[in-house]
Amino acid sequence: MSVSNTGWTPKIVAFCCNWCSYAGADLAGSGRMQYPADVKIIRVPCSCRVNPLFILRAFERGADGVIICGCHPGDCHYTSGNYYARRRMTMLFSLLDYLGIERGRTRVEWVSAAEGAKFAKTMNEFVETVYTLGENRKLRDIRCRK
Amino acid sequence: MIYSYYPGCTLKDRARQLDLYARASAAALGLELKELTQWQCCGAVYPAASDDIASRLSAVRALMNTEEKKLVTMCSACHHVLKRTNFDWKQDATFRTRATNYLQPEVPYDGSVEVVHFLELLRDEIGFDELKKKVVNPLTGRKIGAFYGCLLLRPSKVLSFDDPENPTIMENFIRALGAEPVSYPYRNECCGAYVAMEDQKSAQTQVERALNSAVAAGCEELITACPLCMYNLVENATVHRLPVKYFTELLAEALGVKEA
Amino acid sequence: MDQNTRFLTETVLRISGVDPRKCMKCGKCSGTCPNYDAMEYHPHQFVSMVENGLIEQLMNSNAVYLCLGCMACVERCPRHVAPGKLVGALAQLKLRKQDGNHKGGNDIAAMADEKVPQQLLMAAMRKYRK
Amino acid sequence: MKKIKARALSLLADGTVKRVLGWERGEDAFDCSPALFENEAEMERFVYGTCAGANLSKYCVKMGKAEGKTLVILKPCDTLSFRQLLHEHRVERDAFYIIGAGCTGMMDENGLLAKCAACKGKEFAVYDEIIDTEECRLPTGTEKRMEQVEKLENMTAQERFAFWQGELSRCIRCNACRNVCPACTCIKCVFDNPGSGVQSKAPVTDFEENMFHIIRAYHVAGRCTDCGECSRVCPQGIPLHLINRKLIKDMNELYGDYQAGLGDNERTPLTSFTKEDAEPGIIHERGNG
Amino acid sequence: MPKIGVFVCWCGSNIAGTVDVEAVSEAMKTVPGVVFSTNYQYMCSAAGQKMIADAIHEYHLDGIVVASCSPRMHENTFRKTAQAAGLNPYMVEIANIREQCSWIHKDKEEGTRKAIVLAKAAVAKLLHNQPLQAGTSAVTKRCLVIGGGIAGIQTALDVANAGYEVDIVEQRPTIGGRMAQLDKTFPTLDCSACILTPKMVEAAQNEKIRIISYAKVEKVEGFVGNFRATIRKKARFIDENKCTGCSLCMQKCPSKKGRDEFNMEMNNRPAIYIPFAQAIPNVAVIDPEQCIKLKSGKCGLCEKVCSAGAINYQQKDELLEREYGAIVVATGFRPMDPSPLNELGYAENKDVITSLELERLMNAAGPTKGTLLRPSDLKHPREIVFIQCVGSRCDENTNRGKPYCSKICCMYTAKHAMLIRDKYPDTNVHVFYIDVRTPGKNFDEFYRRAVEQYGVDYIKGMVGKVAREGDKLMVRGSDLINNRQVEIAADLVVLATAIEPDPSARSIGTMLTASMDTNDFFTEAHAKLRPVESPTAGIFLSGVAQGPKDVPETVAQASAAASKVIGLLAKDHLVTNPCVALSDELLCNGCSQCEKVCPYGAITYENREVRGPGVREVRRVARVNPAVCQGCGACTVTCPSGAMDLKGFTNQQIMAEVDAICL
Repeated sequence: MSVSNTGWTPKIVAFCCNWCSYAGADLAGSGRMQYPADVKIIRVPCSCRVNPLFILRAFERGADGVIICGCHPGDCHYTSGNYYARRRMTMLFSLLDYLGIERGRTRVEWVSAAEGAKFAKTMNEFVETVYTLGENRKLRDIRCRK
Repeated sequence: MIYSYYPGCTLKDRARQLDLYARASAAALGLELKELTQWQCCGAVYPAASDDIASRLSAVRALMNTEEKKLVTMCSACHHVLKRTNFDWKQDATFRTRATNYLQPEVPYDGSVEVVHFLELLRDEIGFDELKKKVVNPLTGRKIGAFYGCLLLRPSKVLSFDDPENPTIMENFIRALGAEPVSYPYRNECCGAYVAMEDQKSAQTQVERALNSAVAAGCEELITACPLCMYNLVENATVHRLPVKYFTELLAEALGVKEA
Repeated sequence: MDQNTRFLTETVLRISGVDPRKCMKCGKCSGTCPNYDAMEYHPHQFVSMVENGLIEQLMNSNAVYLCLGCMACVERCPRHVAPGKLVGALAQLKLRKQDGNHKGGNDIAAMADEKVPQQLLMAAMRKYRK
Repeated sequence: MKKIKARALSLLADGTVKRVLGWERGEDAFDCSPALFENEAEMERFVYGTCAGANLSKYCVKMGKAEGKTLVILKPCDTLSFRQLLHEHRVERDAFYIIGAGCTGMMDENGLLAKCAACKGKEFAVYDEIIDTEECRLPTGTEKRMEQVEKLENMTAQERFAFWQGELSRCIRCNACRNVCPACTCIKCVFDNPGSGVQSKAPVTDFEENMFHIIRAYHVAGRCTDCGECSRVCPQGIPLHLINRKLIKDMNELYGDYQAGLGDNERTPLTSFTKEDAEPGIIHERGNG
Repeated sequence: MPKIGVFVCWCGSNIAGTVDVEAVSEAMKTVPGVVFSTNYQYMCSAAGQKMIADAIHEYHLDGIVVASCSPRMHENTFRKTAQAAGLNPYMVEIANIREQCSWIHKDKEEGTRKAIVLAKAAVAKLLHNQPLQAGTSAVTKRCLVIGGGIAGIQTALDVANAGYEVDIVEQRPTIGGRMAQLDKTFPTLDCSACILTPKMVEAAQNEKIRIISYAKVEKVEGFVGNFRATIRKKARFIDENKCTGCSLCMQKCPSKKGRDEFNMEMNNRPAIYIPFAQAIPNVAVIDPEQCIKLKSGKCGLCEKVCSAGAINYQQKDELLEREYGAIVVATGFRPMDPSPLNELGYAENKDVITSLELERLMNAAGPTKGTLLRPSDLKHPREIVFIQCVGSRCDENTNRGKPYCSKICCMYTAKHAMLIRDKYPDTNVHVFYIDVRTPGKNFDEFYRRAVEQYGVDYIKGMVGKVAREGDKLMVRGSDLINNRQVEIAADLVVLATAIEPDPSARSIGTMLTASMDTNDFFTEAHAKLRPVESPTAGIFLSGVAQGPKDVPETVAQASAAASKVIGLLAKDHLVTNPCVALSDELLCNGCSQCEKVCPYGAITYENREVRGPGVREVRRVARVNPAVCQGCGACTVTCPSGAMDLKGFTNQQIMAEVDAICL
């Protein structure tokens, strides 16, 4: 999946909260659950630390998909962080959708520290979606002078 | 105030008194009950199946034909069916779409009608304290029990008529008319009318329980808002018996318009 | 569970909107049912039997017609299960079957005396025949 | 206009206020721009009329630091912006004397302003006195307000992309939208701050304008009163307010009706939450993909 | 440019099996800033750590990247290594090339490529790292216990016995709580007062404990180790120091219409009263709603008979300001009002009572002096029906009660049934139950004794209706085992009502920013491993405030909470996490948005003179209290100007990582 005939492989940034999702990713690793190497994880203390700037920056620098993972609602280590993140990301992704950016390039998923399998499954799904969408041209091109 | 009024088929026939006295009392209280120009049977029973659209259509028609903001009902059964159908209309998009497709109305029903029972009108719009002031013949000394039955109270979330387990609206009504309300535990249980034709014995059991409970508590007469309860409490009484009246008759009596 | 039973079970659950798995088997419904003694199967049994696919057994019982429809079990159920809705749905399902009518129009008219209110006759028409 | 001017003069005269923030007449009838008047003589140039579209709230942020009270004239929709600034402690209530001025809809050379076509009503969210003699002849356009947003939502993603590509490609990064926006009151904008990592003076990549407009909309989300100034001042005529309105529409639909500038300094939709909020996936279930 | 060293770990074959570690360390040598790069079999081993320390010295490294297993595993190890070698421990970054690389990929080339990217990202981040110092904050060595029931008393005693001062704030005029109202305790049938009152006395006599009764906590500010509480001590119109508790005033008081709260309002008490004989403090209180003197100015009888001169009609509420290092929530419970289940007739029938009311009816100090008489006509009940799970285990959609099991009802119902059968063998006792839940030491044996030895009639089923008929209560219910409906003509019906948190809990939770569940029970920091701590640092949970519990569990938890408090108060200073938010006052707009999203109340605003290039003015700016901030970062995203940043995870650090991954 991750090595294509054209040589293009998607670049995918995954922001994972330290307490649940990053631990979930570690668990996927200790369970030797495979997912594509295109996914690179950035550790943040909480999903509420993810600034829209980071996401746009990633797209600007050539990312093809960005996924944010946090604790399940109600389980946030900081009690309310993921609730804020949920609203923020809903708004940001809705706006990107409104600007005509493919919906499949952004995603939010709640992954607990116990859900290694869910983490791997989510990443496999997400990579596949981004793969079918192909290279992210729109976000880079939206202002391209005609 | 003008209210649309849905009498229902039974009030045009076997339960004429319920209707008659209601109109007389309403007039005495300055309430205008404007009968819907067109109405059919309410559907008689609220359907047991959520996919049963047809049984609720005539209730929807009545709601569509309502001109005023509030649709007043008198019969517990009609009230039950209309209020629940109206509730479904607001809550259940599938029902709304399918019923609209069936009826093809010129103007779609917007769900804005409020279905109110005449008792609710007395409580919420007139107020029992005000009602008390209008009483001409106080029913002093009479010990009257209210039989609520099931249709007015349940399901309580939809009907939101009164506390389903400890209702007081009819007791307050009786008190306003000058009589002594007698509360008894079985006033909110079922009279059994729906099985009266299938199995009279079942119906008799329910009636006996209710009457026994009422008599034990000291009731000397009963009032009801339901033609089914009326029929059953009278016709299927076995051991205990009590005179039963529609609440409107009692009201007309107290307002001095019974003979009019 | 065979195909037919599965279909019936799913239909009953769909049209009644009841989720029998919410039941904690406390027996409140049967404790509150006013017509308990007349019914062959009791409210709590309806919930458990539908969950176990014993639909035909329930449909062939007099119990579906002896439910008073008073909703006491619906109102008082602590688990929001509403057994009474199951009974009603089963009666409906029975009507929808071929030859499912419990009583014909003439039978109903014959049962009624002159004092029976119209509402009750209409209710019987609705409940006993298609 | 006469009443307002007379009242302003008397407040200046009796020393209640030190200066007046209003509008002055420019070259032609449509040229009516924000101005500061400090004495009776200067007040000669004062105008208020159907071309006083500019929202003066933003100027209050700076003016609030001046000595003595400033008289500011605010139209109903402007008061929302002012009140929002109060919530954010960007202005001090005591530093201003507010005349709420009745508004019959504002125009420019192209006719009625877009923001007035979707008028939010005649109520004043904050004022010291109201001078409102004329009846508002505009219908409040809340129902129509989202019409264009809905039109865009109903397009396909490709069409939307083409639309915005067409619009945003005209952006020249003049910052007029930012400078006029009463919600953009940062002492230093992230895009001007070398430490932020996103600073840019001249566009380096094609992406930067998009990033600017997306982030700007996001930063004012929940604080934007939909005053429409961004679109009004855009020299390229980019309908920037449609970006803000989309966010407003989403927030209203998902988190309950909210109007920035109303209420009692409550949290905005993005600084509050409920446990039952919709999951981000909800955007995939709506409209065209 | 800082000098960075990179250390690639093989982890035996765990990493080296799928990642060409040599290639990674070679590739890293070309990265700007990297002055040293190597690889080794086990970086976490003593030899590996020495290798790191040596390199730090030799190459004068400013920071290190260890490409190894998850930072959750060995970040601390390598931070200590760095620190020992003289490097700031926060100048260490870990590239997770095991769990998030070698273990999930099979292709070595691919794994190697990814490992290089991850290591580069770590270097990119590290280039923006700043040395961080963990701060410290002092600890006030005093503990506040909110609630003076058995939970609060036990916690207070344990903390006091360890040598620390404790204040108990109790809203009622006496400590003792619910346990003081109980007659006997299961499964031993000890007299509740006999085991509780000595503890109450012990608390009163302990010189480290201060009991502040008839009071409530009104405001709490501060953070772990440094709380400041405002306590309102309500006017009791009695000088506590003078009152001797002789109770003469109670006998003389002409107003006798106050409802006796201690006896569940089943009888009246005077306007001036001592809740019960063993009350602590044993001091009277005047109920201003009932006192004739306070209402009309006449009377004053109590003042005349009080030889101690303790009555003071002019007394006012008093506000106390106290400082604490730790706060224990022990707010307890009350029985739920069974009105939503009115088919059981509680509202209409005096002889339908709750179990706590029965406790009082059976207690020698209760309204019937311990003889079991039913409230309506004071006759001996001969037929008693108990109904369990009243208002417990209800679906949320029903509005009929609580979704949880109240845990204690099965056992106290068995206790009641047993005690009644023991004392009045001619009385029949029936218990309607759904399940009998007896998980506890000697619990099931106790329940079986009620059935086997005392002949209590347990009926599996529920009651649908309780209807008065004459002087009987007709109880109709299901008997599921016998497949029948039963009707019992009872004299007394006892409802085992659900317990719910005391209504004061919600506002206290808000005040403390201690999270609560939807039922208003306090949530614990970790359901399994930190059950007596709130997620909010410095707040501890004791007793039913956290969830339904019986007495021994409450006492155990109370002591556990105490041990956590002692662990905290024993420290002179607390080390704080240095990865906290920091506001750049030159950029701060003073808009308060960050303050609103902070779950810990760590952000405050103040007017301060701000100085910078070309700036010197007083501005309203945010200030983060580093001792309170937990470092979630919620504030950083809500800040439009980017003034708020999070140390250790700054905007620049994260964006550097993004860039490194994408380019």
